[in-house]
Amino acid sequence: MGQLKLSKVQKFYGTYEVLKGIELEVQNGEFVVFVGPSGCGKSTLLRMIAGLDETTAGDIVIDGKRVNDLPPVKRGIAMVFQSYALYPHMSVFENIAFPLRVEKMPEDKLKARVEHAARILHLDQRLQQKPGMLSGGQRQRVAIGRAIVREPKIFLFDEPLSNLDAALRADMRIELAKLHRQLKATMIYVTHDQVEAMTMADRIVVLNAGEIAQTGAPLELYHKPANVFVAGFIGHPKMNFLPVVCTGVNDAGVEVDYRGHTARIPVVPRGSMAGRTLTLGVRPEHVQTGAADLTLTVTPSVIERLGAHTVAYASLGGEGENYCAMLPGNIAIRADQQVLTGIRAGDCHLFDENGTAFERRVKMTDLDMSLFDPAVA
Amino acid sequence: MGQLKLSKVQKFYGTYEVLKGIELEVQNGEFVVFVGPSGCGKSTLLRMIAGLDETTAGDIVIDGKRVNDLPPVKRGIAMVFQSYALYPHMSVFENIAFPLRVEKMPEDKLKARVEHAARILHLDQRLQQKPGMLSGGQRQRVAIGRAIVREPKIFLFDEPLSNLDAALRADMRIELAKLHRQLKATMIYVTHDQVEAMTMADRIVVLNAGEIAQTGAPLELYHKPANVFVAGFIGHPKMNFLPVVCTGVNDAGVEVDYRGHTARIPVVPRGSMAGRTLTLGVRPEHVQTGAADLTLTVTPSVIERLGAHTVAYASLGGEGENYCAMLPGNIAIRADQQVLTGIRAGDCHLFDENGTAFERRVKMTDLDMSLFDPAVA
Amino acid sequence: MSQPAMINRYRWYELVGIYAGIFVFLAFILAPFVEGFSVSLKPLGLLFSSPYRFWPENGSFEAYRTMWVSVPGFARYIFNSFFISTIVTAVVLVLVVPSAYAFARFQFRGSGALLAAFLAVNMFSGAVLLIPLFRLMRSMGVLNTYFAMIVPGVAFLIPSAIWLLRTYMMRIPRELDEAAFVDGASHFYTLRRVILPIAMPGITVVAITTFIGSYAQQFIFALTFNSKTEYMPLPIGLYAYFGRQEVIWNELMAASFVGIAPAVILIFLMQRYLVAGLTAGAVKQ
Amino acid sequence: DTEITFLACGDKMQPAHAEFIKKWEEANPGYKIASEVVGWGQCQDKVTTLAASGTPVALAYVGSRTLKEFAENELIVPIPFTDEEKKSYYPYIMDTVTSDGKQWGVPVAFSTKSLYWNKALFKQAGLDPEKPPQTWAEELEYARIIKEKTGIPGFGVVAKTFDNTMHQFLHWVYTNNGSVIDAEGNITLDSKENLEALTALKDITPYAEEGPTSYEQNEVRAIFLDGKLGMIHASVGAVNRLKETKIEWGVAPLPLGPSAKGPGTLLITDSLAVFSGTGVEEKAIEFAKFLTNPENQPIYEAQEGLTPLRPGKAVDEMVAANPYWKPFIDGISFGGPEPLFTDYKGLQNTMIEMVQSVVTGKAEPADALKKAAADLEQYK
Amino acid sequence: MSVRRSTVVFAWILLFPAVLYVTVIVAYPLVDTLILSFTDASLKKTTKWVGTANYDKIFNATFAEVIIRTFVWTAFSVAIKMIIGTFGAVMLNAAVPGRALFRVLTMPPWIVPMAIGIFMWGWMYNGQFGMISGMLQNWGLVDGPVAFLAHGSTAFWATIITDVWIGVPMVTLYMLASMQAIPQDLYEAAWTDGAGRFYRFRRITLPLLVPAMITMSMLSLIATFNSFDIIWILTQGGPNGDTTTMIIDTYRTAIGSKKYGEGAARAVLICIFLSIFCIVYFRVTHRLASGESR
Ligand SMILES: Nc1ncnc2c1ncn2[C@@H]1O[C@H](COP(=O)(O)OP(=O)(O)OP(=O)(O)O)[C@@H](O)[C@H]1O
Ligand SMILES: Nc1ncnc2c1ncn2[C@@H]1O[C@H](COP(=O)(O)OP(=O)(O)OP(=O)(O)O)[C@@H](O)[C@H]1O
Ligand SMILES: [Mg+2]
Ligand SMILES: [Mg+2]
Repeated sequence: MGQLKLSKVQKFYGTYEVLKGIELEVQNGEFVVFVGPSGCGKSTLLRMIAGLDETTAGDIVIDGKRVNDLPPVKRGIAMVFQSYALYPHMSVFENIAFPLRVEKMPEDKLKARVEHAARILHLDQRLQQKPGMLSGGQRQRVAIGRAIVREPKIFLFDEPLSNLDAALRADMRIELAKLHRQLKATMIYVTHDQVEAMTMADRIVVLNAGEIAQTGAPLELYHKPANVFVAGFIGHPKMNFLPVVCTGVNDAGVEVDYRGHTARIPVVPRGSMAGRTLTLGVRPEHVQTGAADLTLTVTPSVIERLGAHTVAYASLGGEGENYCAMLPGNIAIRADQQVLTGIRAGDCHLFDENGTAFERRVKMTDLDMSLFDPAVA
Repeated sequence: MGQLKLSKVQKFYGTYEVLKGIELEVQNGEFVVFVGPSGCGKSTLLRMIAGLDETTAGDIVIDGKRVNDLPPVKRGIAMVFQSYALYPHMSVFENIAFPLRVEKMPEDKLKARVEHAARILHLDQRLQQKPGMLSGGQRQRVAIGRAIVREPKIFLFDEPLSNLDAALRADMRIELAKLHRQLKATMIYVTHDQVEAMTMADRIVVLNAGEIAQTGAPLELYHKPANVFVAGFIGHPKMNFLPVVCTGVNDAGVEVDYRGHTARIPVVPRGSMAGRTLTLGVRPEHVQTGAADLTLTVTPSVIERLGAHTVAYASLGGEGENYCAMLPGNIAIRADQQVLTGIRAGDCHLFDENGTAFERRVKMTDLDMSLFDPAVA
Repeated sequence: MSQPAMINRYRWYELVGIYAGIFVFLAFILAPFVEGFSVSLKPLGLLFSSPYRFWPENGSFEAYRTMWVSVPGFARYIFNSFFISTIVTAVVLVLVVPSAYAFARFQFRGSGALLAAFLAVNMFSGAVLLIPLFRLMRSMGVLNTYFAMIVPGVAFLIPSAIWLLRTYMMRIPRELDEAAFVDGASHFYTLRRVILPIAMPGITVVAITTFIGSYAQQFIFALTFNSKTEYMPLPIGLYAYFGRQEVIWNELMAASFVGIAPAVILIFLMQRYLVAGLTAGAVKQ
Repeated sequence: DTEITFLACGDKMQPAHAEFIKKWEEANPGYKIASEVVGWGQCQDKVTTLAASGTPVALAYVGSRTLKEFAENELIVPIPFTDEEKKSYYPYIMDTVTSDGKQWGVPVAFSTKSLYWNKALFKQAGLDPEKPPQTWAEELEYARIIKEKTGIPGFGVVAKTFDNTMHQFLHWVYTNNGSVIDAEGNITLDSKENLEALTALKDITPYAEEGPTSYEQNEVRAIFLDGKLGMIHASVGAVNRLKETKIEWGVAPLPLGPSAKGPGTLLITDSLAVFSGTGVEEKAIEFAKFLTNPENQPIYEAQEGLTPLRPGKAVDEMVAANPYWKPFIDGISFGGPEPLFTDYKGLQNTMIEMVQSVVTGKAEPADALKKAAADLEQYK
Repeated sequence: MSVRRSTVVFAWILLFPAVLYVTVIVAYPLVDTLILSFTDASLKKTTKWVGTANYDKIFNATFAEVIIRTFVWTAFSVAIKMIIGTFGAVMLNAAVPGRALFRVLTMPPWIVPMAIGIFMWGWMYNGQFGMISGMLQNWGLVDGPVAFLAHGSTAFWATIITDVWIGVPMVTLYMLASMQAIPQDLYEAAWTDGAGRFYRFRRITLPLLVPAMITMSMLSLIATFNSFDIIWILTQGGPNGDTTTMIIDTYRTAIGSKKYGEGAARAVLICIFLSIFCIVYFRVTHRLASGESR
């Protein structure tokens, strides 16, 4: 069992409110990822769940039991630190065995457990080495091994891969996902890395300035961000935002005008709409060359050719109104030459003055698997 | 002027040969990026060009003059360090002015230069602050400012952005590219980051274990890697490699067989081919669903849905024969369900037993701009 | 041999300057030892003679032989110094390691003030407290034992040891404690199994400095609190060369050189460690 | 066994004393002398610290000048002397241990001073090498001549911040019939005789070694032994050292001042003091007297090269055998004791300050004398 | 018990032995001293409470002189120690062959029993037979011997120089360590910009050493203020009291003249002065620390 419930969790440092009443439920076996800009309180929240930092107010409940005043070990959690926190003077074996030694497990049982963990993590050959002799990825695995042997109900990870290089990070990501499936434990994971969040999470919690901006499955956040913050935060390159004016509402959605170009966005209208200044959001990967529902002619100032894609940056004239398009790798465009770009209305997001999204009226196959016809695949 | 020529440059640490005879010419105004795995000698080479490390053998020639024995300042270079190396006790102004103070420039001229540099780097408002009060990106800009004011012939950068977070890195990348255009100076840039290398470089130098694996424009490396190492190193996710057997050669290219599937790869054959075991390379982004020239049915074990893309990982049975496909974001596939994937022969790379590539016989619009019809864009 | 980094390549005049600087500096540091050495080589009768001659005429190492004769217990004094310093060092470490850890890791009310109070102990040279200390030693019944020198010696070496070790321990990543804490290790277990082994280099430096502090500098306590010849440490032993009528200067100097030799050797072997350990302390202050 | 703790000063127990201890222990079964030897530098302070903290030794070797202070603070017990015993000593010796009419210590060591001169330097300066100065005027004159003729200082002045600076000055005082304190306890420092003495010291300083304030008497003696001084005032201990050098030397009574009545010198004694509260005071006194009885004492004195405490046949024989002893014995007749003050350190510091201020030219003798006399009042 | 409480308890458990030890061995005698300072304690068996009489007695013209002298002496000594120590550290930080040996050679003054070191200096200062006077004469720089401890001003400087000598190894070692903590890339950056060795030293090393210098100055200030053995063995505070500092005066009063009460009062005054230094030090370092990290 590894159920976690946070209710009205607050954290103050002096008079500075770092977390402003967090409400969250995590199911047993779920893989939850916390993302958010630097300083938004991710680590703090994780450390409060772990019992390393004190909770100023609110309840942290694990498996129905309030644990606010319990030390970490009694909470049934294990934590993997960003810096690995390996003990440099102990062998890999001893590092992994550490929690078991603490609880004075008999030697033979301990050995079996450590070796089992080592096998899962492909560390069998390294057990006698010191952490100093290991590569970054191996060290990371030792840290995970130390967490595994305790068989905790909940694993906590604070940016565990951020010290690794890109290739290693990709490998470890996949290994962690496998591990999650293997152990079926609840995992809570803090990261800066979008790809990690998108690929590993069952559910992503987006934090902004000490508050939860949105909670949801990765693609839910991608396709249906609840507000401008989440829309801008999830997805890379960042979503383009255009100031538009609502000209009317009809069955197909909301009609908006951007500098004389109009489009009908298939979203659910809310209240009186006409005349209001809204924000239209469109992801760079949904901008195409050639005309579409909303067609804009732009002059890209920078073209980044990455091989697989070409990313074009243009200014739409207005201050800060930058416009970015992610186009196919072999697209024939050049910097400082005009291009016709089109956006499909169905790909657009619409936000009101407060940044709250209007619900989109589109079906997304990647979001709702039931839409797939398995036979097709 | 900022011409650099390295000939037979070698570096030994004790008996350990770090650089094994580097030959390289950099043109004035060029932006050259060094990439390569960790420990391959990128920093060492850069520091030798700077004059910080000694050159064991070979010549370093700047603007026709051998500079091996000159101190850095006499080489007309400026270096930006990964750690920024800002002087913590001096204000931003003094940090930037440092090189000018060294050469005892008159106060008014110095002030003008520093302010000019600060304006370019948007640091005008920060000149009186200490580096400790600045954000990572601002610190980086101060370090660049210090390099700019000297008006060096060659700028050297050692992973200047690696301490910044993703968003900031993207911004700084664009700023650096702009700066390069503005200053028209020669720049040599070391990085781990593929995106940086691809987007900023006029030319990329791929180093492998102290040797140059390939030199070329970014897309040249992407489309025409000279060998397996470069093919695997450039591009993310990594290129898929399949062991194939050559069955014959004809006008259209080389015919290969992979587990009973055959395809004709449009490459220039070399020597006798039939019966040889070759390596077929195909980038994940060139794998599509549905049949194509080479059609494989795979069962992906991991599906990563990133929103814009979906990355599927499958094993092709053999040890280490992993297969990765980068598919559209909304593709209808599921883990553990068979998928039909197709590869176009024109997208394939072919390597011989030593890993050397066969020349591809395809035209790439993004590589050769002259193929574009400007009117179309 | 590998070449020095380019930035450390010196021109000939820079080298000359540096060596000249080092020479001047070391001349200042070592001049008294040169003087002392030259004294130790001169026969007592020729010690007081002018004009000054740098090289002793008919100098000999005679004093290095006679010193053992005129103060027969000298070897014992060296042993005592070693013994006392060893015990002092051990006791200091036992007391200081936990305290330094507490100061490095835990913030609690009064921790800053307490640390300052410890530092303040440095301000009292034992001389001022001699009489009360004597009474204390007597009521503890440790006069005229090794403890008479060990007990007060420890007290005055604690503060700087805490100071040094604390700065070292502050450099040990806090995550290591936290990781152990999360795994259910008690504070004590963490200290013993995690912190102690990692802090070993720092502890070594503290041990060396404490040892030397105790080896060379504990004079006044030994003098006042101990009367037993067999327990006397080196500095007191050296005082034995102050004869009834006249100081036997040449033997005194010879004995000094012999007496400090063990400590010099220790320093020589440990110097790399010492500078490195101090660096650790210096990073965070 | 009952222990009698005995604190001796020096580097080791003198062989003579060690032997006497053994003898005494044999004669007094049930008692054991637990002796400890402490170097000179710390000896005095150690005795004091032990006494002050309430754990006194039974018997300790101390400078007689400290006796009054110990007595006033009831740290030591008076020592009964029979008249016969008192009379056996040279004149004034009993005075050095007497305060309030009682004796507080058993004298154990005695030293007097005489004038040594360097005959070769005298010759070199055109003086008669066999004619030592007999008056201060001559002494000053010779010193000047030597300094001017040879460039070598003519006289060794002792003025370091050290106890024998006071002693050396008292030699001048006692060779001019002066005194510091009288029998009634009045300070008599500011007198004509003492002014003459201090003035003489001041006058001779220009012909003394450079920087007398950095030399104590042994250091001055060392300069003399090196042949770099014309004359010094020193104890008999210098004789043995001179024998080891090539110096042609002579020894004569200290020159006399204008008010002198006869040959004088400062009489310094060290004593054995018996501390109170140990329970073995009686036996300690007994032991102290045993150590210093007319039979044992000369053996010790001979071994140590000390001036004899008691006159007698042995002394006459010694003078006969070693004529250089004569001036040291002769000086006793008009000598004066080290003055006894309650705070002898206070006395010492005041005297040193006075001498230094005159020697360095900071003060005129008359003023310095007046100031010192006033300061001394508080230390009586 | 909450987690927080238990850590505080644990911290105190860790501290307890050392705190207890120092309390018994140092704090208790210290309080004893403080109490003593209000009595007329001396060799007498009985002591009387005299209130602040001892303190009243201290404040006279000579004592003011002593205080000023103490401060001047301390200031010069610390300043010279810092200058020479830093100079030595800079020289020994240079990457020249033999540096390891040179570093070891700086340490003897720290290892040798202090009294012995001072005796050796006493020899050197001796006018007739000492090295300095002798060498100066041999080189013809002075005619006739110069007794350095004989004259007020030279004795004052001589004691300072000896104190400097004893304090320099620690300063050198500490500054050396601090210097090595300065990141190498700062120097490389400056070098690529053409800054020469001396320029780098002036503009980078020196300013970055300031915090370490303040710490070291403070520590040696405390030691120097209390420096006793040097003056005592070399001059005993003379000549003419020209080298009498507060600690010498205290010792002379308490141990020499056995006026324990008056001596204790002087000792208390020294503690007050030192406490003021400490407070200033903590203030300064605190300001520095908060200024740098922001
Ligand atoms: N001990 C502390 N005292 C005061 N403020 C603190 C403390 N620890 C953290 N904070 C503040 O709390 C906020 C949240 O910090 P936290 O470390 O949780 O951020 P984060 O989301 O993990 O950031 P990052 O992504 O950079 O790791 C920050 O603004 C930080 O400055
Ligand atoms: N001072 C040195 N002494 C010995 N070997 C060294 C030294 N400096 C670097 N090396 C070795 O030289 C090789 C190249 O190092 P270099 O720092 O140039 O690698 P790099 O390509 O910059 O790696 P990274 O990407 O990790 O920065 C490495 O194997 C390294 O271990
Ligand atoms: Mg964090
Ligand atoms: Mg590098």
